[in-house]
Amino acid sequence: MVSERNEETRKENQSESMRLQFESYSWNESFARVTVAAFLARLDPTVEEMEDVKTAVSEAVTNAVVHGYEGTLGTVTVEASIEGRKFTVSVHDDGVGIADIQKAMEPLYTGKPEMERSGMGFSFMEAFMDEVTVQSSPGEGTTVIMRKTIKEAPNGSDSPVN
Amino acid sequence: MVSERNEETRKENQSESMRLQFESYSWNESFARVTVAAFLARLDPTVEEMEDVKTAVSEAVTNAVVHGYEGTLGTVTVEASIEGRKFTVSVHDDGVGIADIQKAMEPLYTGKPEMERSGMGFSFMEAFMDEVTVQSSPGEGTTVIMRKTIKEAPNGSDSPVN
Amino acid sequence: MEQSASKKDQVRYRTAGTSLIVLLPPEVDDHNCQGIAGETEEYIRNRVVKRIVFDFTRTGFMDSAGIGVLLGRYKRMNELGGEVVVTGEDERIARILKISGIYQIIRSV
Amino acid sequence: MEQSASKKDQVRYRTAGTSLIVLLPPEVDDHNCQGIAGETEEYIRNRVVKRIVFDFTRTGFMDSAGIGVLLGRYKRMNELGGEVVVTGEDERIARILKISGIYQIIRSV
Ligand SMILES: Nc1ncnc2c1ncn2[C@@H]1O[C@H](COP(=O)(O)OP(=O)(O)O)[C@@H](O)[C@H]1O
Ligand SMILES: Nc1ncnc2c1ncn2[C@@H]1O[C@H](COP(=O)(O)OP(=O)(O)O)[C@@H](O)[C@H]1O
Repeated sequence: MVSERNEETRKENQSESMRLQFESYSWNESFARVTVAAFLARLDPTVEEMEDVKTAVSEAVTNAVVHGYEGTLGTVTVEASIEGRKFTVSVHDDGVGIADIQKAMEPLYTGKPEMERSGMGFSFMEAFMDEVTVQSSPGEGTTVIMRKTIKEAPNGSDSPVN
Repeated sequence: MVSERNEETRKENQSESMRLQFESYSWNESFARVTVAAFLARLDPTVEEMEDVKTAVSEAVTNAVVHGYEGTLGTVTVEASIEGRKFTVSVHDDGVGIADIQKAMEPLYTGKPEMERSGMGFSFMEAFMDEVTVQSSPGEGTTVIMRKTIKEAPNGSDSPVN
Repeated sequence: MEQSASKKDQVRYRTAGTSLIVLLPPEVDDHNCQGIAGETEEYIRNRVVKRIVFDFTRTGFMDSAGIGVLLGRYKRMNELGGEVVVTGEDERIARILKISGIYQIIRSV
Repeated sequence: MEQSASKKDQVRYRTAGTSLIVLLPPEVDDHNCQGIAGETEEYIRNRVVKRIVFDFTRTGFMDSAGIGVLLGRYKRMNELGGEVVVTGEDERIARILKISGIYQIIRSV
Protein backbone atom coordinates (compact mmCIF):
# COMPACT_ATOMS: atom_id res chain seq x y z
CA MET A 1 0.00 0.00 0.00
CA VAL A 2 2.56 2.55 1.08
CA SER A 3 6.02 1.94 -0.23
CA GLU A 4 8.43 3.89 1.83
CA ARG A 5 12.17 4.27 2.09
CA ASN A 6 13.59 2.66 5.20
CA GLU A 7 14.20 5.40 7.69
CA GLU A 8 17.83 6.32 7.63
CA THR A 9 19.10 7.42 11.02
CA ARG A 10 22.56 7.90 12.44
CA LYS A 11 23.75 5.01 14.53
CA GLU A 12 25.45 5.62 17.86
CA ASN A 13 28.70 4.07 16.62
CA GLN A 14 28.54 5.66 13.17
CA SER A 15 31.79 6.45 11.35
CA GLU A 16 31.71 9.34 8.96
CA SER A 17 33.85 12.10 7.58
CA MET A 18 33.98 15.22 5.48
CA ARG A 19 36.62 17.19 3.66
CA LEU A 20 36.57 20.90 2.91
CA GLN A 21 38.97 22.88 0.76
CA PHE A 22 39.11 26.63 0.30
CA GLU A 23 41.54 29.43 -0.49
CA SER A 24 43.72 31.02 2.18
CA TYR A 25 41.69 34.22 2.44
CA SER A 26 41.26 35.43 6.00
CA TRP A 27 37.45 35.63 5.63
CA ASN A 28 37.46 31.85 5.21
CA GLU A 29 38.44 31.54 8.88
CA SER A 30 34.77 32.01 9.79
CA PHE A 31 33.61 29.84 6.87
CA ALA A 32 35.73 26.96 8.20
CA ARG A 33 34.31 27.40 11.71
CA VAL A 34 30.71 27.34 10.51
CA THR A 35 31.27 24.27 8.36
CA VAL A 36 33.00 22.25 11.05
CA ALA A 37 30.31 23.29 13.54
CA ALA A 38 27.58 22.14 11.13
CA PHE A 39 29.34 18.79 10.75
CA LEU A 40 29.84 18.38 14.50
CA ALA A 41 26.17 19.22 15.22
CA ARG A 42 25.17 15.60 14.49
CA LEU A 43 26.84 14.55 17.77
CA ASP A 44 24.60 16.95 19.71
CA PRO A 45 27.53 18.60 21.53
CA THR A 46 26.97 21.06 24.36
CA VAL A 47 27.32 24.76 23.59
CA GLU A 48 30.69 24.67 25.33
CA GLU A 49 31.99 21.70 23.32
CA MET A 50 30.83 23.39 20.13
CA GLU A 51 32.57 26.66 21.03
CA ASP A 52 35.74 24.79 22.03
CA VAL A 53 35.93 23.09 18.63
CA LYS A 54 35.16 26.32 16.78
CA THR A 55 37.93 28.15 18.62
CA ALA A 56 40.49 25.39 17.99
CA VAL A 57 39.59 25.22 14.28
CA SER A 58 39.81 28.99 14.04
CA GLU A 59 43.34 28.92 15.52
CA ALA A 60 44.59 26.25 13.14
CA VAL A 61 43.00 27.77 10.02
CA THR A 62 44.29 31.24 10.95
CA ASN A 63 47.80 29.81 11.34
CA ALA A 64 47.55 28.19 7.90
CA VAL A 65 46.52 31.55 6.41
CA VAL A 66 48.88 33.82 8.38
CA HIS A 67 51.96 31.66 8.96
CA GLY A 68 51.66 28.81 6.44
CA TYR A 69 50.94 30.94 3.38
CA GLU A 70 52.05 34.28 4.88
CA GLY A 71 49.36 36.17 3.00
CA THR A 72 50.02 34.45 -0.34
CA LEU A 73 47.31 32.39 -2.02
CA GLY A 74 47.14 28.68 -1.29
CA THR A 75 44.64 25.94 -0.50
CA VAL A 76 43.63 25.07 3.05
CA THR A 77 42.19 21.58 3.60
CA VAL A 78 40.06 20.79 6.63
CA GLU A 79 39.12 17.17 7.27
CA ALA A 80 36.82 16.08 10.05
CA SER A 81 35.72 12.64 11.08
CA ILE A 82 33.58 10.98 13.70
CA GLU A 83 34.01 7.49 15.18
CA GLY A 84 31.29 6.94 17.72
CA ARG A 85 31.73 9.95 20.03
CA LYS A 86 35.36 10.60 18.98
CA PHE A 87 35.73 13.69 16.88
CA THR A 88 38.90 14.41 14.87
CA VAL A 89 39.61 17.50 12.82
CA SER A 90 42.76 18.23 10.84
CA VAL A 91 43.87 21.43 9.13
CA HIS A 92 46.44 21.21 6.37
CA ASP A 93 48.37 23.80 4.39
CA ASP A 94 51.12 23.46 1.78
CA GLY A 95 52.87 26.53 3.10
CA VAL A 96 56.31 27.26 4.54
CA GLY A 97 56.20 24.60 7.26
CA ILE A 98 57.68 24.71 10.77
CA ALA A 99 61.35 24.01 11.53
CA ASP A 100 61.09 23.62 15.31
CA ILE A 101 57.62 22.32 16.21
CA GLN A 102 58.34 22.12 19.94
CA LYS A 103 59.37 25.77 20.07
CA ALA A 104 56.41 26.82 17.91
CA MET A 105 54.06 25.16 20.39
CA GLU A 106 55.53 26.90 23.44
CA PRO A 107 53.05 29.25 25.11
CA LEU A 108 53.51 32.89 24.02
CA TYR A 109 56.00 32.00 21.27
CA THR A 110 55.20 33.72 18.00
CA GLY A 111 57.22 33.80 14.80
CA LYS A 112 55.57 37.13 13.91
CA PRO A 113 55.98 39.43 16.96
CA GLU A 114 55.69 42.51 14.72
CA MET A 115 52.10 41.53 13.92
CA GLU A 116 50.59 41.87 17.43
CA ARG A 117 49.94 38.15 17.65
CA SER A 118 49.61 36.61 21.09
CA GLY A 119 51.54 33.38 20.55
CA MET A 120 48.63 31.61 22.22
CA GLY A 121 47.22 29.79 19.18
CA PHE A 122 48.62 26.36 19.99
CA SER A 123 47.89 26.87 23.71
CA PHE A 124 44.22 27.51 22.87
CA MET A 125 44.08 24.42 20.65
CA GLU A 126 45.49 22.37 23.51
CA ALA A 127 43.17 23.97 26.07
CA PHE A 128 40.04 23.29 24.05
CA MET A 129 40.78 19.89 22.49
CA ASP A 130 41.82 16.60 24.14
CA GLU A 131 44.84 16.08 21.92
CA VAL A 132 46.80 18.15 19.39
CA THR A 133 49.40 16.70 17.00
CA VAL A 134 51.47 18.75 14.56
CA GLN A 135 53.16 17.31 11.47
CA SER A 136 55.40 19.76 9.65
CA SER A 137 58.79 20.42 8.17
CA PRO A 138 60.18 23.44 6.29
CA GLY A 139 58.90 23.61 2.72
CA GLU A 140 56.58 20.67 3.27
CA GLY A 141 53.56 22.42 4.73
CA THR A 142 51.83 21.79 8.02
CA THR A 143 49.09 19.48 9.27
CA VAL A 144 47.51 20.01 12.68
CA ILE A 145 45.41 17.08 13.93
CA MET A 146 43.09 17.66 16.88
CA ARG A 147 40.88 15.20 18.75
CA LYS A 148 38.07 15.60 21.22
CA THR A 149 35.58 13.14 22.67
CA ILE A 150 32.09 14.63 22.72
CA LYS A 151 30.16 13.63 25.82
CA GLU A 152 26.89 11.76 25.46
CA ALA A 153 24.11 14.36 25.66
CA PRO A 154 21.78 13.42 28.57
CA ASN A 155 18.76 14.40 26.50
CA GLY A 156 20.13 16.91 24.04
CA SER A 157 18.73 19.88 25.97
CA ASP A 158 21.97 21.88 26.10
CA SER A 159 22.75 21.59 22.42
CA PRO A 160 23.54 24.66 20.35
CA VAL A 161 21.37 25.83 17.50
CA ASN A 162 23.82 26.59 14.75
CA MET B 1 55.64 52.12 15.60
CA VAL B 2 52.71 49.87 14.87
CA SER B 3 53.44 47.12 12.42
CA GLU B 4 50.21 45.81 11.13
CA ARG B 5 49.07 43.34 8.54
CA ASN B 6 47.55 44.99 5.52
CA GLU B 7 43.84 44.75 5.86
CA GLU B 8 42.63 41.90 3.75
CA THR B 9 39.18 42.52 2.36
CA ARG B 10 37.18 40.91 -0.39
CA LYS B 11 37.28 42.78 -3.64
CA GLU B 12 34.12 43.34 -5.64
CA ASN B 13 35.42 41.25 -8.55
CA GLN B 14 36.98 38.56 -6.35
CA SER B 15 37.20 35.00 -7.70
CA GLU B 16 37.10 32.24 -5.15
CA SER B 17 35.94 28.69 -4.67
CA MET B 18 35.45 25.86 -2.23
CA ARG B 19 35.03 22.13 -2.43
CA LEU B 20 33.18 19.94 0.05
CA GLN B 21 33.04 16.15 0.14
CA PHE B 22 30.92 13.97 2.40
CA GLU B 23 29.25 10.57 2.49
CA SER B 24 25.82 9.96 0.94
CA TYR B 25 23.95 9.88 4.24
CA SER B 26 20.61 11.67 4.09
CA TRP B 27 21.46 13.81 7.14
CA ASN B 28 24.24 15.39 5.07
CA GLU B 29 21.54 17.06 2.94
CA SER B 30 21.24 19.74 5.63
CA PHE B 31 25.02 19.83 6.18
CA ALA B 32 25.50 20.63 2.48
CA ARG B 33 22.89 23.41 2.63
CA VAL B 34 24.50 25.07 5.67
CA THR B 35 27.98 24.93 4.14
CA VAL B 36 26.97 26.37 0.78
CA ALA B 37 24.96 29.07 2.57
CA ALA B 38 28.00 29.97 4.71
CA PHE B 39 30.12 30.23 1.56
CA LEU B 40 27.53 32.31 -0.29
CA ALA B 41 27.13 34.70 2.68
CA ARG B 42 30.20 36.68 1.54
CA LEU B 43 28.16 38.04 -1.38
CA ASP B 44 25.59 39.47 1.04
CA PRO B 45 22.63 37.85 -0.74
CA THR B 46 19.06 38.69 0.18
CA VAL B 47 17.15 36.22 2.35
CA GLU B 48 15.30 35.11 -0.77
CA GLU B 49 18.46 34.52 -2.82
CA MET B 50 19.94 32.57 0.08
CA GLU B 51 16.83 30.38 0.42
CA ASP B 52 16.71 29.84 -3.34
CA VAL B 53 20.28 28.54 -3.38
CA LYS B 54 19.71 26.37 -0.30
CA THR B 55 16.63 24.78 -1.88
CA ALA B 56 18.42 24.10 -5.17
CA VAL B 57 21.43 22.58 -3.41
CA SER B 58 19.12 20.47 -1.27
CA GLU B 59 17.42 19.09 -4.40
CA ALA B 60 20.67 18.19 -6.12
CA VAL B 61 22.28 16.63 -3.03
CA THR B 62 19.11 14.68 -2.23
CA ASN B 63 19.09 13.33 -5.81
CA ALA B 64 22.73 12.23 -5.45
CA VAL B 65 21.83 10.39 -2.22
CA VAL B 66 18.47 8.94 -3.28
CA HIS B 67 18.86 8.34 -7.02
CA GLY B 68 22.63 8.41 -7.64
CA TYR B 69 23.64 6.05 -4.86
CA GLU B 70 20.16 4.61 -4.21
CA GLY B 71 20.83 4.34 -0.48
CA THR B 72 24.29 2.77 -0.88
CA LEU B 73 27.38 4.51 0.49
CA GLY B 74 29.27 6.85 -1.81
CA THR B 75 30.92 10.26 -1.84
CA VAL B 76 29.07 13.43 -2.77
CA THR B 77 31.18 16.37 -3.95
CA VAL B 78 29.86 19.91 -3.82
CA GLU B 79 31.92 22.64 -5.46
CA ALA B 80 30.99 26.29 -5.33
CA SER B 81 32.65 29.28 -6.87
CA ILE B 82 32.21 33.00 -7.13
CA GLU B 83 33.29 35.28 -9.98
CA GLY B 84 32.28 38.82 -9.13
CA ARG B 85 28.53 38.44 -8.44
CA LYS B 86 28.22 35.17 -10.42
CA PHE B 87 27.70 32.19 -8.16
CA THR B 88 28.13 28.62 -9.43
CA VAL B 89 27.51 25.45 -7.46
CA SER B 90 27.92 21.89 -8.71
CA VAL B 91 26.88 18.62 -7.10
CA HIS B 92 28.58 15.43 -8.22
CA ASP B 93 28.00 11.76 -7.47
CA ASP B 94 29.65 8.61 -8.84
CA GLY B 95 26.33 6.77 -8.79
CA VAL B 96 24.15 5.05 -11.38
CA GLY B 97 23.89 8.03 -13.73
CA ILE B 98 20.97 9.07 -15.93
CA ALA B 99 20.16 7.49 -19.31
CA ASP B 100 17.68 10.07 -20.58
CA ILE B 101 18.51 13.46 -19.08
CA GLN B 102 15.74 15.28 -20.94
CA LYS B 103 13.09 12.93 -19.59
CA ALA B 104 14.57 13.08 -16.08
CA MET B 105 14.25 16.86 -16.14
CA GLU B 106 10.59 16.84 -17.21
CA PRO B 107 8.31 18.32 -14.55
CA LEU B 108 6.67 15.61 -12.41
CA TYR B 109 8.81 12.82 -13.85
CA THR B 110 10.25 10.57 -11.18
CA GLY B 111 12.17 7.34 -11.56
CA LYS B 112 10.99 6.28 -8.12
CA PRO B 113 7.17 6.69 -8.04
CA GLU B 114 6.91 4.06 -5.28
CA MET B 115 8.79 6.42 -2.94
CA GLU B 116 6.27 9.25 -2.81
CA ARG B 117 8.63 11.64 -4.56
CA SER B 118 7.16 14.62 -6.35
CA GLY B 119 9.29 14.59 -9.50
CA MET B 120 9.76 18.32 -8.93
CA GLY B 121 13.44 18.33 -7.96
CA PHE B 122 14.80 19.56 -11.29
CA SER B 123 11.86 21.97 -11.67
CA PHE B 124 12.76 23.53 -8.31
CA MET B 125 16.42 23.81 -9.29
CA GLU B 126 15.37 25.58 -12.49
CA ALA B 127 12.87 27.81 -10.67
CA PHE B 128 15.39 28.96 -8.07
CA MET B 129 18.60 29.23 -10.11
CA ASP B 130 19.32 31.13 -13.35
CA GLU B 131 20.74 28.11 -15.17
CA VAL B 132 20.89 24.35 -14.57
CA THR B 133 23.10 21.97 -16.56
CA VAL B 134 23.20 18.20 -16.09
CA GLN B 135 26.09 15.98 -17.16
CA SER B 136 25.42 12.28 -16.79
CA SER B 137 25.45 8.90 -18.42
CA PRO B 138 24.62 5.42 -17.07
CA GLY B 139 27.37 4.05 -14.84
CA GLU B 140 29.31 7.32 -15.03
CA GLY B 141 27.68 9.27 -12.23
CA THR B 142 25.99 12.64 -12.42
CA THR B 143 27.07 16.27 -12.15
CA VAL B 144 24.51 19.05 -11.79
CA ILE B 145 25.88 22.56 -12.37
CA MET B 146 23.77 25.51 -11.28
CA ARG B 147 24.39 29.24 -11.70
CA LYS B 148 22.83 32.31 -10.20
CA THR B 149 23.81 35.97 -10.28
CA ILE B 150 23.47 37.52 -6.83
CA LYS B 151 22.19 41.09 -6.99
CA GLU B 152 24.27 43.88 -5.55
CA ALA B 153 22.96 44.54 -2.04
CA PRO B 154 21.88 48.21 -1.80
CA ASN B 155 23.35 48.45 1.70
CA GLY B 156 23.26 44.90 2.95
CA SER B 157 20.15 45.52 5.06
CA ASP B 158 18.16 42.55 3.81
CA SER B 159 20.92 40.00 4.33
CA PRO B 160 20.24 36.76 6.20
CA VAL B 161 21.93 35.88 9.44
CA ASN B 162 23.05 32.29 8.96
CA MET C 1 18.39 28.65 12.01
CA GLU C 2 19.99 25.36 11.08
CA GLN C 3 19.27 22.31 13.17
CA SER C 4 21.22 19.15 13.75
CA ALA C 5 19.90 15.74 12.76
CA SER C 6 18.96 15.10 16.37
CA LYS C 7 15.73 13.77 17.77
CA LYS C 8 14.29 17.14 18.72
CA ASP C 9 13.86 17.89 15.02
CA GLN C 10 11.51 15.02 14.39
CA VAL C 11 7.95 15.17 13.20
CA ARG C 12 5.29 15.26 15.95
CA TYR C 13 1.77 13.83 15.72
CA ARG C 14 -1.41 14.81 17.54
CA THR C 15 -5.02 13.79 17.02
CA ALA C 16 -8.11 15.96 17.53
CA GLY C 17 -11.39 14.17 16.82
CA THR C 18 -11.02 12.64 13.37
CA SER C 19 -8.14 14.95 12.47
CA LEU C 20 -4.50 13.93 12.52
CA ILE C 21 -2.20 16.93 13.02
CA VAL C 22 1.34 16.49 11.71
CA LEU C 23 3.65 19.12 13.22
CA LEU C 24 6.47 19.37 10.69
CA PRO C 25 10.13 19.93 11.70
CA PRO C 26 12.09 23.20 11.20
CA GLU C 27 13.48 21.81 7.96
CA VAL C 28 11.29 19.65 5.76
CA ASP C 29 13.66 17.73 3.52
CA ASP C 30 14.17 14.15 2.33
CA HIS C 31 15.94 13.17 5.56
CA ASN C 32 13.37 14.58 7.96
CA CYS C 33 10.41 13.29 5.90
CA GLN C 34 11.39 9.65 5.71
CA GLY C 35 9.11 8.47 8.47
CA ILE C 36 5.96 10.43 7.65
CA ALA C 37 4.27 8.03 5.20
CA GLY C 38 4.68 5.03 7.51
CA GLU C 39 3.80 6.92 10.67
CA THR C 40 0.60 8.46 9.31
CA GLU C 41 -0.38 4.98 8.06
CA GLU C 42 -0.13 3.73 11.65
CA TYR C 43 -2.68 6.32 12.75
CA ILE C 44 -4.96 5.62 9.79
CA ARG C 45 -4.88 1.90 10.57
CA ASN C 46 -5.71 2.34 14.24
CA ARG C 47 -8.42 5.00 14.25
CA VAL C 48 -10.78 6.94 12.03
CA VAL C 49 -8.82 9.72 10.33
CA LYS C 50 -10.84 11.98 8.04
CA ARG C 51 -8.36 14.78 7.76
CA ILE C 52 -4.59 15.19 7.89
CA VAL C 53 -3.42 18.69 8.84
CA PHE C 54 0.19 19.48 7.96
CA ASP C 55 1.27 22.19 10.38
CA PHE C 56 4.22 24.33 9.15
CA THR C 57 4.36 26.55 12.25
CA ARG C 58 7.91 25.45 13.14
CA THR C 59 9.08 25.16 9.53
CA GLY C 60 11.45 27.62 7.83
CA PHE C 61 12.82 25.42 5.06
CA MET C 62 11.18 22.97 2.66
CA ASP C 63 12.26 21.41 -0.60
CA SER C 64 10.44 19.15 -3.08
CA ALA C 65 10.64 16.18 -0.70
CA GLY C 66 7.93 17.94 1.30
CA ILE C 67 5.79 18.23 -1.82
CA GLY C 68 6.22 14.49 -2.37
CA VAL C 69 4.91 13.81 1.13
CA LEU C 70 1.90 16.12 0.68
CA LEU C 71 1.04 14.53 -2.69
CA GLY C 72 1.43 11.02 -1.29
CA ARG C 73 -0.79 11.73 1.70
CA TYR C 74 -3.29 13.54 -0.54
CA LYS C 75 -3.66 10.47 -2.76
CA ARG C 76 -4.03 8.19 0.24
CA MET C 77 -6.71 10.32 1.93
CA ASN C 78 -8.51 10.57 -1.41
CA GLU C 79 -8.76 6.76 -1.47
CA LEU C 80 -10.21 6.89 2.03
CA GLY C 81 -12.63 9.73 1.27
CA GLY C 82 -10.76 12.10 3.60
CA GLU C 83 -8.77 15.28 2.99
CA VAL C 84 -5.37 16.88 3.47
CA VAL C 85 -4.91 20.53 4.45
CA VAL C 86 -1.92 22.72 5.34
CA THR C 87 -1.59 25.43 7.98
CA GLY C 88 0.94 27.82 9.50
CA GLU C 89 3.02 28.37 6.35
CA ASP C 90 5.33 31.40 6.40
CA GLU C 91 6.05 33.42 3.28
CA ARG C 92 8.83 31.16 2.03
CA ILE C 93 6.87 27.94 2.52
CA ALA C 94 3.81 29.51 0.85
CA ARG C 95 6.01 30.42 -2.12
CA ILE C 96 7.27 26.83 -2.40
CA LEU C 97 3.73 25.45 -2.17
CA LYS C 98 2.57 27.94 -4.80
CA ILE C 99 5.38 27.11 -7.25
CA SER C 100 4.60 23.40 -6.84
CA GLY C 101 0.96 23.99 -7.79
CA ILE C 102 -0.22 22.04 -4.78
CA TYR C 103 -2.61 24.77 -3.59
CA GLN C 104 -4.82 23.66 -6.49
CA ILE C 105 -5.62 20.44 -4.64
CA ILE C 106 -4.70 21.14 -1.00
CA ARG C 107 -6.08 24.20 0.73
CA SER C 108 -4.62 26.26 3.54
CA VAL C 109 -6.74 26.57 6.69
CA MET D 1 24.75 33.15 15.00
CA GLU D 2 27.35 33.21 12.24
CA GLN D 3 27.95 36.38 10.31
CA SER D 4 29.19 37.01 6.84
CA ALA D 5 32.37 38.94 6.12
CA SER D 6 30.29 41.97 5.26
CA LYS D 7 30.72 45.54 6.38
CA LYS D 8 28.12 45.42 9.12
CA ASP D 9 30.42 43.15 11.12
CA GLN D 10 33.17 45.69 11.33
CA VAL D 11 34.60 47.27 14.42
CA ARG D 12 32.98 50.55 15.51
CA TYR D 13 34.72 53.43 17.33
CA ARG D 14 33.32 56.06 19.65
CA THR D 15 35.04 58.63 21.87
CA ALA D 16 33.86 59.89 25.26
CA GLY D 17 36.14 62.49 26.88
CA THR D 18 39.61 60.95 26.82
CA SER D 19 38.25 57.41 26.37
CA LEU D 20 38.18 55.58 23.04
CA ILE D 21 35.48 52.91 22.99
CA VAL D 22 36.05 50.07 20.54
CA LEU D 23 32.82 48.17 19.90
CA LEU D 24 34.01 44.74 18.80
CA PRO D 25 32.23 42.68 16.12
CA PRO D 26 30.12 39.52 16.75
CA GLU D 27 33.17 37.40 15.99
CA VAL D 28 36.60 38.59 17.04
CA ASP D 29 39.06 36.66 14.89
CA ASP D 30 42.15 37.36 12.78
CA HIS D 31 40.06 38.59 9.85
CA ASN D 32 37.86 40.98 11.79
CA CYS D 33 40.77 42.32 13.89
CA GLN D 34 43.07 43.35 11.07
CA GLY D 35 42.20 47.03 11.17
CA ILE D 36 42.15 47.63 14.91
CA ALA D 37 45.81 48.47 15.54
CA GLY D 38 45.96 51.01 12.72
CA GLU D 39 42.56 52.52 13.41
CA THR D 40 43.16 53.05 17.13
CA GLU D 41 46.51 54.66 16.21
CA GLU D 42 44.61 57.18 14.10
CA TYR D 43 42.58 58.23 17.14
CA ILE D 44 45.65 58.32 19.39
CA ARG D 45 47.46 60.53 16.90
CA ASN D 46 44.61 63.01 16.55
CA ARG D 47 43.38 63.50 20.11
CA VAL D 48 44.22 62.78 23.73
CA VAL D 49 43.33 59.16 24.47
CA LYS D 50 43.94 58.06 28.06
CA ARG D 51 41.90 54.89 27.99
CA ILE D 52 40.82 52.32 25.39
CA VAL D 53 37.65 50.43 26.30
CA PHE D 54 37.13 47.17 24.39
CA ASP D 55 33.39 46.57 24.40
CA PHE D 56 32.38 42.90 23.90
CA THR D 57 28.62 43.54 24.10
CA ARG D 58 28.01 42.30 20.53
CA THR D 59 30.65 39.56 20.68
CA GLY D 60 29.89 35.83 20.96
CA PHE D 61 33.11 34.40 19.54
CA MET D 62 36.77 35.23 20.10
CA ASP D 63 40.00 33.37 19.44
CA SER D 64 43.63 34.21 20.27
CA ALA D 65 43.75 36.91 17.59
CA GLY D 66 41.63 39.00 19.98
CA ILE D 67 44.15 38.43 22.75
CA GLY D 68 46.89 39.62 20.40
CA VAL D 69 44.98 42.86 19.81
CA LEU D 70 44.38 43.42 23.54
CA LEU D 71 48.06 42.79 24.34
CA GLY D 72 49.22 45.06 21.54
CA ARG D 73 46.95 47.92 22.58
CA TYR D 74 47.90 47.35 26.24
CA LYS D 75 51.60 47.79 25.42
CA ARG D 76 50.89 50.88 23.36
CA MET D 77 48.77 52.56 26.05
CA ASN D 78 51.42 51.69 28.63
CA GLU D 79 53.96 53.66 26.56
CA LEU D 80 51.56 56.60 26.57
CA GLY D 81 50.75 56.35 30.27
CA GLY D 82 47.14 55.34 29.55
CA GLU D 83 45.19 52.15 30.17
CA VAL D 84 43.16 49.43 28.42
CA VAL D 85 40.00 47.93 29.92
CA VAL D 86 37.37 45.44 28.72
CA THR D 87 33.60 45.46 29.20
CA GLY D 88 30.46 43.54 28.26
CA GLU D 89 32.05 40.07 28.09
CA ASP D 90 29.63 37.14 28.14
CA GLU D 91 30.52 33.84 29.84
CA ARG D 92 32.39 32.42 26.85
CA ILE D 93 34.47 35.56 26.25
CA ALA D 94 35.26 35.80 29.98
CA ARG D 95 36.47 32.18 29.86
CA ILE D 96 38.75 32.95 26.91
CA LEU D 97 40.13 36.05 28.64
CA LYS D 98 40.69 34.05 31.82
CA ILE D 99 42.52 31.19 30.06
CA SER D 100 44.74 33.75 28.32
CA GLY D 101 45.77 35.27 31.68
CA ILE D 102 44.99 38.75 30.39
CA TYR D 103 42.81 39.68 33.38
CA GLN D 104 46.09 39.95 35.29
CA ILE D 105 46.93 43.11 33.38
CA ILE D 106 43.61 44.30 31.92
CA ARG D 107 40.60 44.74 34.17
CA SER D 108 36.92 44.42 33.38
CA VAL D 109 34.76 47.50 34.06
N1 LIG E 1 50.56 26.43 9.71
C1 LIG E 1 51.74 26.97 10.09
N2 LIG E 1 52.73 27.15 9.18
C2 LIG E 1 53.91 27.70 9.52
N3 LIG E 1 54.20 28.12 10.79
C3 LIG E 1 53.25 27.95 11.75
C4 LIG E 1 51.99 27.38 11.45
N4 LIG E 1 51.27 27.35 12.59
C5 LIG E 1 52.04 27.88 13.56
N5 LIG E 1 53.25 28.25 13.06
C6 LIG E 1 54.37 28.86 13.81
O1 LIG E 1 54.13 28.65 15.20
C7 LIG E 1 54.09 29.89 15.87
C8 LIG E 1 53.19 29.83 17.09
O2 LIG E 1 51.85 29.68 16.68
P1 LIG E 1 50.67 30.11 17.66
O3 LIG E 1 50.87 29.44 18.97
O4 LIG E 1 49.39 29.84 16.96
O5 LIG E 1 50.86 31.67 17.88
P2 LIG E 1 50.65 32.90 16.89
O6 LIG E 1 49.81 32.44 15.73
O7 LIG E 1 49.94 33.91 17.73
O8 LIG E 1 52.00 33.34 16.44
C9 LIG E 1 53.67 30.87 14.82
O9 LIG E 1 54.01 32.21 15.15
C10 LIG E 1 54.43 30.37 13.60
O10 LIG E 1 55.76 30.78 13.64
N1 LIG F 1 21.97 12.22 -9.27
C1 LIG F 1 21.12 11.41 -9.96
N2 LIG F 1 21.48 10.15 -10.27
C2 LIG F 1 20.64 9.33 -10.95
N3 LIG F 1 19.39 9.69 -11.33
C3 LIG F 1 18.96 10.93 -11.05
C4 LIG F 1 19.80 11.84 -10.35
N4 LIG F 1 19.12 13.01 -10.21
C5 LIG F 1 17.93 12.81 -10.78
N5 LIG F 1 17.82 11.57 -11.30
C6 LIG F 1 16.65 11.00 -12.03
O1 LIG F 1 15.81 12.06 -12.43
C7 LIG F 1 14.51 11.89 -11.89
C8 LIG F 1 13.83 13.22 -11.64
O2 LIG F 1 14.49 13.92 -10.59
P1 LIG F 1 13.71 15.05 -9.81
O3 LIG F 1 13.13 16.01 -10.78
O4 LIG F 1 14.64 15.59 -8.77
O5 LIG F 1 12.50 14.28 -9.11
P2 LIG F 1 12.48 13.25 -7.88
O6 LIG F 1 13.79 13.33 -7.17
O7 LIG F 1 11.33 13.71 -7.06
O8 LIG F 1 12.25 11.89 -8.48
C9 LIG F 1 14.73 11.07 -10.64
O9 LIG F 1 13.57 10.41 -10.22
C10 LIG F 1 15.83 10.12 -11.12
O10 LIG F 1 15.28 9.07 -11.87
